[in-house]
Amino acid sequence: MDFGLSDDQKMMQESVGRTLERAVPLDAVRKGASAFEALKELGVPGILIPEADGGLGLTLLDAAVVAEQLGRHVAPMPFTASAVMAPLALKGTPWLKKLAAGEIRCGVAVSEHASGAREDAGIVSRNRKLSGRAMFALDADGADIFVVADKFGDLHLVQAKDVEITLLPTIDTTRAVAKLELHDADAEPLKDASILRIIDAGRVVLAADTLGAGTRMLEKAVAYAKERKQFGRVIGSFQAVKHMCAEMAAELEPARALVWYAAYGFDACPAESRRLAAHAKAHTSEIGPFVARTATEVHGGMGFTDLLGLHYWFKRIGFNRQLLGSPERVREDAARAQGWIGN
Amino acid sequence: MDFGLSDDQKMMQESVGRTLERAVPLDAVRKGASAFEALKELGVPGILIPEADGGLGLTLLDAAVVAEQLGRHVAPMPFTASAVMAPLALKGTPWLKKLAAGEIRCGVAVSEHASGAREDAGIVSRNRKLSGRAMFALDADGADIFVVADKFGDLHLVQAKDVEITLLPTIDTTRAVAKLELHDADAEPLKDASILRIIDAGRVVLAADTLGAGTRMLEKAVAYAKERKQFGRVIGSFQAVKHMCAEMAAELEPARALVWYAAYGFDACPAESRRLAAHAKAHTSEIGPFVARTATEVHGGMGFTDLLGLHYWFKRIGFNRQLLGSPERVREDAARAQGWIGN
Amino acid sequence: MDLSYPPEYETFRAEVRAFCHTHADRAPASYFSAEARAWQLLLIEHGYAARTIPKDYGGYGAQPDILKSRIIAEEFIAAGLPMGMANQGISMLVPTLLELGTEEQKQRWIAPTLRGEVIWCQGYSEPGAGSDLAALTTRATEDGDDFVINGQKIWTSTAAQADMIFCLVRTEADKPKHEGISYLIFPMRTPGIEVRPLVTMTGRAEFNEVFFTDVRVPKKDIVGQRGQGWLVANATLKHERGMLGDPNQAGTRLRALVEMMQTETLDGRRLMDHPVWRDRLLKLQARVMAMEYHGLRLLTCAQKGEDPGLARLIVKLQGCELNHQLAGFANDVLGELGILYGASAHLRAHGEWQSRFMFDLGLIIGGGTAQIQKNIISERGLGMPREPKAAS
Amino acid sequence: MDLSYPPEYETFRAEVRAFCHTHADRAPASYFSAEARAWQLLLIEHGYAARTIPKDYGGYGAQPDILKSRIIAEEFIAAGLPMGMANQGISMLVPTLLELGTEEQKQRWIAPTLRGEVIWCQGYSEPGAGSDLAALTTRATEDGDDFVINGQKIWTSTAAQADMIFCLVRTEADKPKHEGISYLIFPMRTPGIEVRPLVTMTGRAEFNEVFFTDVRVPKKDIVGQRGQGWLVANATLKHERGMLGDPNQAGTRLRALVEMMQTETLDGRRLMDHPVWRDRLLKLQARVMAMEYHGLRLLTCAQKGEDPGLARLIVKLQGCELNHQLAGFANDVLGELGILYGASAHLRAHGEWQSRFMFDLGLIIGGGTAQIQKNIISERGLGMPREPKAAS
Repeated sequence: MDFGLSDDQKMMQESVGRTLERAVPLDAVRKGASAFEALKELGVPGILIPEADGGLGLTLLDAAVVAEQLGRHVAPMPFTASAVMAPLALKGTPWLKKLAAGEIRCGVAVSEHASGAREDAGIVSRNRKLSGRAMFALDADGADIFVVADKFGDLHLVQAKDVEITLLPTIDTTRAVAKLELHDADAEPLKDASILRIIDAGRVVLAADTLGAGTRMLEKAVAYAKERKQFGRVIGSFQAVKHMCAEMAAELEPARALVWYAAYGFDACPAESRRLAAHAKAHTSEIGPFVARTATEVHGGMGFTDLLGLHYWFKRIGFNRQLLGSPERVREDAARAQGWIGN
Repeated sequence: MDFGLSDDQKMMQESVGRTLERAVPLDAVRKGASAFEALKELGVPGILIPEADGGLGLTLLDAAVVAEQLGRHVAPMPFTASAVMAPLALKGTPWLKKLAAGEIRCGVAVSEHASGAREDAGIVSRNRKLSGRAMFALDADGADIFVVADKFGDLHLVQAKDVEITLLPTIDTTRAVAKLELHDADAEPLKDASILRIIDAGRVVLAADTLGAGTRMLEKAVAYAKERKQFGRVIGSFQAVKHMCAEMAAELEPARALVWYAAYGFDACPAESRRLAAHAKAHTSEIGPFVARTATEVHGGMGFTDLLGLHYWFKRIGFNRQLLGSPERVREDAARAQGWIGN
Repeated sequence: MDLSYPPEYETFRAEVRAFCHTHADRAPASYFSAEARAWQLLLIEHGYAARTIPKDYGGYGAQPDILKSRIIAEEFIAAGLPMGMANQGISMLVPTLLELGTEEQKQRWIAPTLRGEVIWCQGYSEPGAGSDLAALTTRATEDGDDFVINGQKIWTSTAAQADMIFCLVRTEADKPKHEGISYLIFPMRTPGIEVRPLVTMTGRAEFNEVFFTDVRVPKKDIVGQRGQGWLVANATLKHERGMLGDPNQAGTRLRALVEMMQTETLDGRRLMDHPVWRDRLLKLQARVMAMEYHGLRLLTCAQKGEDPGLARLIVKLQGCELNHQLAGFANDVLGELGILYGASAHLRAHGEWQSRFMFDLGLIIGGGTAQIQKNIISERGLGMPREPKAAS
Repeated sequence: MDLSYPPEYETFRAEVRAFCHTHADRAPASYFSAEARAWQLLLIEHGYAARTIPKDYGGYGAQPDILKSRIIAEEFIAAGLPMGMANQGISMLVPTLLELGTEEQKQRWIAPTLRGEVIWCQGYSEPGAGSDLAALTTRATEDGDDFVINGQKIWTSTAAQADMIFCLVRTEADKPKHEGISYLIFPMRTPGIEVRPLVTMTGRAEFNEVFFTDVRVPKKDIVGQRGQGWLVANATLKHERGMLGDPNQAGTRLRALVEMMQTETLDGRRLMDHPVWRDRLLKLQARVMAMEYHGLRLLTCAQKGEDPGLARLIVKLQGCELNHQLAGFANDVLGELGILYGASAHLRAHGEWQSRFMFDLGLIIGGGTAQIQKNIISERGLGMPREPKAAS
């Protein structure tokens, strides 16, 4: 009985954190740097890929540990799709080796199933050809291949060269989403993959990202409040400011346990993982924006400027909230997973 | 263009307030005193009844002004049903004169239409006879007659003596609700009355009651905070306590305008009144409990005791929230009233 | 309660409406343009701008009449026409000069400001003086007939376009902080002024930083007495706080939101048909209505010359928060579409929901943070004690 | 992360389960009864109560093992059996005596307290000393070998049933407030003590006021040093704060709520099928899960002897709030049924939801208000500065 991170996980946490601090400090993030090469050296692209295929063969909890660090450092990096969802979808295919080696990157387009369909999106599969439009494909920029869901939720692999990719600019400049248009694109069916499992994994990882980003925002708020003076006192000595920070902490600490447990449960109790992942995603999506806003307010006007760059965290959290399902949508998945709704 | 109370309304507000202060101070409320006789002298039971029938012939805004005072003083008094809903239902009948004179009181049972049906309640009408069970009849204690809705929403008048009345004890000891059981009870159809209108009127009046109770709780909290010392300071000088009071005030002030407008609109723009009444009721039901809780917290442990009796206001607000429709239910009525839901 | 307008006001409304109809084609497309100035002149001439400013100073010279002002606003909004200019010069400097300026200052500045010929910016906040504005340290030292100014201001909107600045500086370093401040007005082209755009989280530079290095300003260009700048500025700040948290804006946003929820779909169902979202919309609608009627209540008070007290003090806090919530909710129901930002065929409402959601957070912080607002509400509105001074 | 129990613990679990199975019929129905004391003796004998208290003082004498304690709790709860007594004597006084009592005090009081033969109440709070407990004014003046106590305590639960009280009194009126306090223990039947029931908003007297008039207590019945009572009490308060905000309780409430929403109907539809309520239920479920797993995290820390710091400090605030919200939500979905209170055929869950909703508010206030909790979290958990001392 040991609830928490193992020593290995703590080491991973530290080395990923240190690497990101060095490779993508905020100034580099502003300039569009990527953490990919730096984290490739730590094996991060292959974190979930079996050792036999050249990966680290680790669990989703390890991936969540990495995601927390990515959120902490608002690190630009294809991860949720390319290092977490895709490897699960591509299990047993030769693509894993290349992904593990960091030779290729993979986007994932399952938005219509995770979030619901907008803009008449939907992919039709016929004779190993895909046609139609998929919205909000993750990790789309620089992807060599894509995992794409058709209308029935079956997964397929397509080559980026066969897809018309339009990047969709979002508030979060650190990660890319895109619209994919396919016209009889050659597709390889991924028969063994479960779309629900890969959505669950993606949700947990986005939850961990928000947790990391939120935790960092609280730390920044506390540090700023201890330094900034108004009315002859550091503002951190005002009860209003102290209570804002206390409320952020009170929300973040239990959320951490929920995210860790959901990540752990993904591998340890798969029957529970849909409900766990949904709750982790929805709950962090509720408290994350609360923390983002409150931390910004503690920073006063400076929090609102680009000078401090606090908004990179704010937007990262905003992005995580909406991708792979809004909180209301995701909670309905949790309800369905425990039989609370008739179909 | 004059948004606010008229001089007459302000006078009414004052005289009702003064009367209640004298007739039902908290000690009298604890002992189960009633404000009925005292307010009868001011004509309150006939406030909405035409002057021709011996009433004051006033508007719902006037009734809301009275209700605000009743809430302020947690006054035990049949009002919502007997003085507001019933007179609207009984328009044109000989009962109005007796109601106006305070000779009789009238309960109203429309819960199944305002709040939804629970406990298999529902009244069936056949050949001027009513049978079935109605839950949560308002102002039921001491009522001589009842206005009862059948399953189709048609209204009927029955004599209390023909009804099996079981009082239902609630958290709020200042007002009575009851279960009615009818077995082929003689009933007089009230053909000209609209159940929707009387529910709207009842909702506005409960909203005003909550507003009055909440305002009083804020005042009590501020007064207590200015007096109570801890850590060598009055607690009202702590920013946390100040902000709690500021938040209550910030919620109550606009709610006052909404309640007044809804009451005014009931007579001035009937086409809008369903939506207005629903919003006034639902909104005060959301902010009322926030104020009730926050004011209690400002009072610390004393707020939780029976010694101060603050809980009478807390419970009054809790009662108002649930009667004539929970906030969610009432909001759906507002949505329907503006065509936001297909049937 | 009587929400109808007396007949003479309905006549007035008809006039305004006719004006809008007749002159709609002269409405300017952009703010800093010759057309905008011509439009402003036209409005002043008809009494739809600078309405209560005396004729001597270039205004229309009408008696204050809140109802007429409201009717003008209602009709211009309904017609989709830009109202009279409401820049910081007109909204803040002009009332200040009228109250505390010398006759010479009034003669010189009010008319061209009203006509949009002179654009002003405000030099109040500093990096070290935000909520604690009186802690400002920009120094003005005497040198002959001039003050020489050194220091920095922040949050200066339109600094790049402005001809003039009204500015708080510390003229007496040895006095208690509220007593050593003076209010100066001077041209932005004075040597030694540098303006740097200040980009915010929206990605745009809605504000600027302004740096002063040995900026010389004649001593006569002070408004009010030397050392009385704090009082002069407070007279002005009152006007600013009134401007924020506009319930009309919330109503406009709500209507746009409702329309969007009736047209946008998710999985082929209108957003409006998702009960959880509909319920959130309804909660917001009640708040918008409450603020709107609250505005009518304040309007009545203003009209009667009554001080609404507490009721006025809560407007900035509640109004800004409500606007922020409306924008946030719009983004929420849009799902992934709600985080799009930047040119895209799929962007909704030109990205305005997102941009407002973020800018609103700035408004919640600026012009007195939510925390300062709560202090004000509790102290001035509820009569609660100020925090005791720290012993250290 | 490994949530399984090692094999030796599974063996232990089997033993506990077997015990529960075998002795279920001996479980007492009421708390203050001979059966309850017999049950407590049985539990101590098997190591399921007073587990880590040394044998010399009447305990079982086992090494502390958080996992085993948890297993005991899990199995007793699962079997629906009452656990070992957890009154204030056992939870607060016994640890205090073990840490700071004299050998004589330990010998005399611990064993009978553990056996439920001596019931204690706590005399800490006073009408004028709530959040600011150290401001207490109940005075103990010296008279020969005795202290003579005058004053009043409040929030004293079980005062009417208690044999003994552990009580904070001011023995040095001239010392700074934290330094003049002493911790005394004395019988409740001492002349001069009056107990008055304190009715709360629930309508029940869950607490009492206790009045002292010339109550004589021998000087030797002090725990710790004279004037050190504040430190003695703080050692004890730590134990109390741990007791509040129990995540097991939230889980139990959630399960009851889910069941209710699947069985109760409104207009013939299950409450669960009302999407707005279902969504609120799901939000609460996430919070309950988060607190439950948070509890596992704290358990692991305790087991490893690590200080969880911040993570521990938030438990009272979040736990009490969550319980309150669960009860409030239950009342909400019950509609009018949710405000019934008192004997009625239509009352749900014996009125427990309402009664908890109100009592929880007392818990949010008591044992350190939510505001005090936030001070603690920010100061001790986040290292933010204390408020400066007031100058006046």
